[in-house]
Amino acid sequence: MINQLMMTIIDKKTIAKDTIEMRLAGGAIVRTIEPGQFVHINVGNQGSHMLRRPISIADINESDESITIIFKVIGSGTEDLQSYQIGQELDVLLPCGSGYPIKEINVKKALLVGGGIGVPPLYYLGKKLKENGVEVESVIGFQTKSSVFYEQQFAELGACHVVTDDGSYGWKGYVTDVIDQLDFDYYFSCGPTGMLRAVSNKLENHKGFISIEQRMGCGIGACYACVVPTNDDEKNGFKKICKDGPVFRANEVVI
Amino acid sequence: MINQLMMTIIDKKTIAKDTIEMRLAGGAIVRTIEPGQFVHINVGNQGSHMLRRPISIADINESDESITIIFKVIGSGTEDLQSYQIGQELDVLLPCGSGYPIKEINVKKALLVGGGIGVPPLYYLGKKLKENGVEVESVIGFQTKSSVFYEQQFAELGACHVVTDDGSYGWKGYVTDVIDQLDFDYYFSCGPTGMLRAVSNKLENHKGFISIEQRMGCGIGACYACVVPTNDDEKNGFKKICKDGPVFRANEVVI
Amino acid sequence: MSLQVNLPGLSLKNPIMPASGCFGFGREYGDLYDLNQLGAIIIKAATREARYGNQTPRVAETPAGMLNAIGLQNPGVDAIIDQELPYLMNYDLPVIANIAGSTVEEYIDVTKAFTRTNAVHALELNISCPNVKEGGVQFGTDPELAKEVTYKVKEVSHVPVYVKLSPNVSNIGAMARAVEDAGADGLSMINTLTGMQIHLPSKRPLLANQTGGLSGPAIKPIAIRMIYEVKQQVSIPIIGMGGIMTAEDVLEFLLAGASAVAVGTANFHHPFVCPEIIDALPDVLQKYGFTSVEDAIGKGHDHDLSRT
Amino acid sequence: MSLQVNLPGLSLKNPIMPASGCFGFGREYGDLYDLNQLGAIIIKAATREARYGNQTPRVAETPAGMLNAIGLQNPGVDAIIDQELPYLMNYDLPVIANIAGSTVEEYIDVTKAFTRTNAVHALELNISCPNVKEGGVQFGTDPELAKEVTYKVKEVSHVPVYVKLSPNVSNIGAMARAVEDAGADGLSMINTLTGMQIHLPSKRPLLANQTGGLSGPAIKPIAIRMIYEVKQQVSIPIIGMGGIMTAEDVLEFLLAGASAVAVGTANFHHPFVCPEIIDALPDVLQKYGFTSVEDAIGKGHDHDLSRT
Ligand SMILES: Cc1cc2nc3c(=O)[nH]c(=O)nc-3n(C[C@H](O)[C@H](O)[C@H](O)COP(=O)(O)OP(=O)(O)OC[C@H]3O[C@@H](n4cnc5c(N)ncnc54)[C@H](O)[C@@H]3O)c2cc1C
Ligand SMILES: Cc1cc2nc3c(=O)[nH]c(=O)nc-3n(C[C@H](O)[C@H](O)[C@H](O)COP(=O)(O)OP(=O)(O)OC[C@H]3O[C@@H](n4cnc5c(N)ncnc54)[C@H](O)[C@@H]3O)c2cc1C
Ligand SMILES: Cc1cc2nc3c(=O)[nH]c(=O)nc-3n(C[C@H](O)[C@H](O)[C@H](O)COP(=O)(O)O)c2cc1C
Ligand SMILES: Cc1cc2nc3c(=O)[nH]c(=O)nc-3n(C[C@H](O)[C@H](O)[C@H](O)COP(=O)(O)O)c2cc1C
Ligand code: FES
Ligand code: FES
Repeated sequence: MINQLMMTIIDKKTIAKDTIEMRLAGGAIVRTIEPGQFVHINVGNQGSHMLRRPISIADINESDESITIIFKVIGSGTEDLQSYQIGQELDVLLPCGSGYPIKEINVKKALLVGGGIGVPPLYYLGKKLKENGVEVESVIGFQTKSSVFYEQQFAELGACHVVTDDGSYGWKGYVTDVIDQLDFDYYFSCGPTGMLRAVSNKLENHKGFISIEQRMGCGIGACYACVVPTNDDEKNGFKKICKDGPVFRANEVVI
Repeated sequence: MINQLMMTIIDKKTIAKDTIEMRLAGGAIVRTIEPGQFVHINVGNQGSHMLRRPISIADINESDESITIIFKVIGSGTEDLQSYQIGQELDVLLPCGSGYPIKEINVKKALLVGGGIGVPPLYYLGKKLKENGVEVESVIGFQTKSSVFYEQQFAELGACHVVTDDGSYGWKGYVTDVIDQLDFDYYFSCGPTGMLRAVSNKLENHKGFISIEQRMGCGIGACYACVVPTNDDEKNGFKKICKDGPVFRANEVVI
Repeated sequence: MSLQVNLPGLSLKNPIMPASGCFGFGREYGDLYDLNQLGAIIIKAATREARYGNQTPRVAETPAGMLNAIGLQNPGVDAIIDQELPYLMNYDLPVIANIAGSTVEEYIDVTKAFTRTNAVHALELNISCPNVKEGGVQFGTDPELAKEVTYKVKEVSHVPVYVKLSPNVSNIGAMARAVEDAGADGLSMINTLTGMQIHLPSKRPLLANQTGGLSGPAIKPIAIRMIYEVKQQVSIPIIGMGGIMTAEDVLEFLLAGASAVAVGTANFHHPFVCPEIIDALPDVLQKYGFTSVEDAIGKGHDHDLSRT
Repeated sequence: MSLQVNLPGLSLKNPIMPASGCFGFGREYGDLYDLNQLGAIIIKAATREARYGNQTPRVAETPAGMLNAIGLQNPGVDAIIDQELPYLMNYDLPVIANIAGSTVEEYIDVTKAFTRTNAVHALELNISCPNVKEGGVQFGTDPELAKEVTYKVKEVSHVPVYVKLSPNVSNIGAMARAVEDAGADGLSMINTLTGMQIHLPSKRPLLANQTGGLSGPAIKPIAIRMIYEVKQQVSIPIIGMGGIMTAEDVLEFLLAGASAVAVGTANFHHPFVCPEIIDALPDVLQKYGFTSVEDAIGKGHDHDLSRT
């Protein structure tokens, strides 16, 4: 069940260039969150933004019932979000969407493939997988050295390979240059559409899940802003990213 | 010369029901301000209000080069203004308009007549008059006891009579019930249009000045939003309240 | 304080309903709160066949508003009747079905399909969707075409018909009179204004459809003006919409001449906005001296002559 | 980075000018900064005789916008020429005179009066002011009338004529083509959209004139859409306006097809907005890969066919 909460910001840090990590105190509901789900945030102090902003849940802290989000400042909404201070409250819808169905699959060795602001949801996923005894290896890609974040956190889950477009840190190139040299039975990927397309092409013989982005209206499945065509034969077949997704089986939808 | 300044809020107090007194640090320019002038404030944190809000300058503190404003929270703009905290900055145009021409008149005994949020500009006027050796008496009217403010401050300038509509404090009735019993050579009045009309009718045989309000666009004389017809024979004669006013000779304009 | 309003075909416990296209067929918001609180529901546009709609991106944010170009995505009228309406029959909630089409025949066929069910209490004829390119726009801007489609739909409809007007016209009064003449039982106004946003990095229109419909508080002054103008020219009731966010906004629409209102974009900003407005409405009415919703309808017109 | 733009009659050092009615005749803003920084100035509407305009209140604030109903207050064209233009001649600044009227004859007379001076470099024909009741609206919504007044003004004008279009029409392209056919040298778009706000305490329209023109960021998506649409249908240049607040907004207008822009409402919000936009523009152009203003004009159209 989706809830609307006023969540207090209990921590806020800049963890890379234009990249903010925030912890929001929630309440019991945070225990129901699955990896891959997102929050839909009203970023305007004074209703200055009509549309909420979808941000992935990067981690859950059950002890103080808080969630962690990590976002990059790219426009007016994330700029406003950045201006909130510790102690202030944010109007948040959560949990939104359907996460990675890790309870329904039999996975022994998982590959996480993240790009840029697609990296955050994979962290909570990796943590959960590891808790469940799954071996976790990750490849996380960024534009450049100053954008890299969470390498240490991923390294604690298992082997972690960092890739930068310009080679200023880790491997030079794209995540796709690395992933086919690795061994795994399921992959989990989140990042820009171009990356997801490349990853799912490269790994077309593997089972996997991808998490995709689209501009959203309601964020709960009512407005049909965020549809994506399905890959089956059904005429007019489609899924709503905000409700049926953002996580889909690779090749379930046309990206 | 009108300036645009980022002014820091150095003090903020609730001095009556929904009535806030704020002190804003300015700089040397505050020394050029004349009684009756106003500031034009951008009240939106994020450009949420297209139009600035005109607020009278209630006092000047030359020692720390600050101004005092007193405003009543009556709508969305003054609500936002109220939400600013000490230490924050406000985008202010100042000084706007033409004040009371006290240097150009020969006044011995002044009567100040203020109603509600028309009271503030009279305080700085009274202070300046007293500095110039003028005897000052004031009649200030409010709706009810909880709305009364600055009685003490006006009492320090000379006799001060407080009137409330409901008689819950001071005299019961309107300022016009009191003013014709008093002795003075010039009156200075500011308040709602209805009050100004009543005052200038009642005192039509006296010399005086009134300060009037109108919804404003630019606040500097460029948009013609705030015109008021003049009382002379000139066809289409008018004044701009934001530039030629807000202070006018009684009977100079049609109210 | 009575919030009750009676309109052709609709006995409303309060004047607040979600606007078409902004509330799906009710399920998602029904998961958040009890839909019985609403005055009515206007469901998403139905066409004869299923439509996929436009490519994405389909929405963009604008100052105090948004653009949408969903493109009438819907499963087709038969699927709506079979799969969506039964859910709404669980509620004590008048249902207004929004119908769209590319041809007069399509409007007639969709209307006929809805006569199969008694789960629909009124139709809202969407002659104004700016996102349908095959001619939808024409119906909304040409009084003669609007008249024709209204007349033909009225002939086959078993429930009252509200015609939803487009604001993208030179003369809204002429449109309103035309559909009143053709037998419309009421008007819905306004639909979205056609707008565009250009995405600077890609140097092209942000919406895949290029243009989209502008909604939200940005358009409220236009909605109020058009309702005020139309109220003076027709005698059928008006369901008002365009930028409503608060109970104060609702009162502004009532004063302008709306008998009930629909809330669209605000649902995305704040999913509980409809029940919150309903809760707040009695106090707002009372604050401004009204004893009921009906008492406020059209009251913004009484002073026309007294003003200098 | 070259900001230079050449338009009929106007050699602009940059494409930024204050919009008519939002900058008076320049004096007040000239007290705040050096007007020579501007690309040009469009002065307040001139009519044949002095007009007092509407009663107050004349402005209202709306979400991300404002309504105005000034009502063409001005001292009349002769007084403008004698008392206002000499001030502007102190500057190296192309002057565009906005002219309005209730009849075709009044437009002609005002135009003829401006031929007395060489201080005006172009005319902007305001056929769209929604606040003039005597027929002004008609010129702006009827292509035939628009054609006639444009043609007649062109006959007597000694400088290029830009026609300012009203957005309150069903078909902006038809209006644009009509005035182009009649010989207009350029277009200005958009003027304000007709709106209304009802003041709840008094239960009546807040503006004394009841309706007013909606301007500001709220209308930007409509302006962009109309300019984009018109750009594809005419070959004369467009001066774009409607909600511009930043240099990014300017680039959006250039991409949509404007060759220069005017800034209106934003001046009230921030009196130094014009010079600040001019300062910021080179960096914004560069950020998005343009080497000059002219390089960006109409570039939002290049992708039309490449999009699926
Ligand atoms: C399911 C999901 C999860 C996401 N998780 C994260 C995350 O964990 N961290 C993070 O930094 N970003 C994440 N994003 C992207 C994030 O939503 C955008 O960066 C953000 O909305 C940009 O807002 P803005 O106002 O700063 O940008 P602007 O470009 O000014 O936004 C304008 C409009 O476009 C929308 N928009 C712009 N970019 C995107 C985008 N990439 N995806 C969806 N909508 C967009 C905005 O929401 C807004 O409605 C996620 C997106 C989705 C759909
Ligand atoms: C020269 C001048 C001096 C003033 N001095 C003071 C003062 O010292 N203290 C004080 O409390 N108030 C003063 N006012 C009134 C003050 O400007 C309004 O109370 C304020 O603008 C209301 O803004 P709002 O957004 O809260 O109200 P809203 O009603 O939400 O405002 C909507 C719009 O109407 C305008 N408006 C509403 N009421 C007035 C009004 N009475 N006068 C002018 N514009 C109005 C607002 O500026 C805004 O543009 C003064 C007004 C003028 C013209
Ligand atoms: C995402 C979205 C989808 C819409 N779909 C429809 C529709 O299918 N049929 C229709 O008549 N109006 C549709 N509209 C218009 C709304 O019903 C409403 O008339 C308009 O948005 C103005 O109200 P608002 O400002 O409260 O949103 C849609 C609006 C939005 C924002
Ligand atoms: C207070 C005000 C007065 C205006 N007066 C005129 C005018 O006299 N002539 C005219 O053609 N347009 C007039 N306009 C319209 C503007 O020139 C401009 O077209 C419109 O406001 C849109 O631009 P903006 O959103 O930047 O304000 C006026 C606008 C405002 C806000
Ligand atoms: S954002 Fe509304 S359906 Fe997905
Ligand atoms: S507010 Fe613009 S002229 Fe006075």
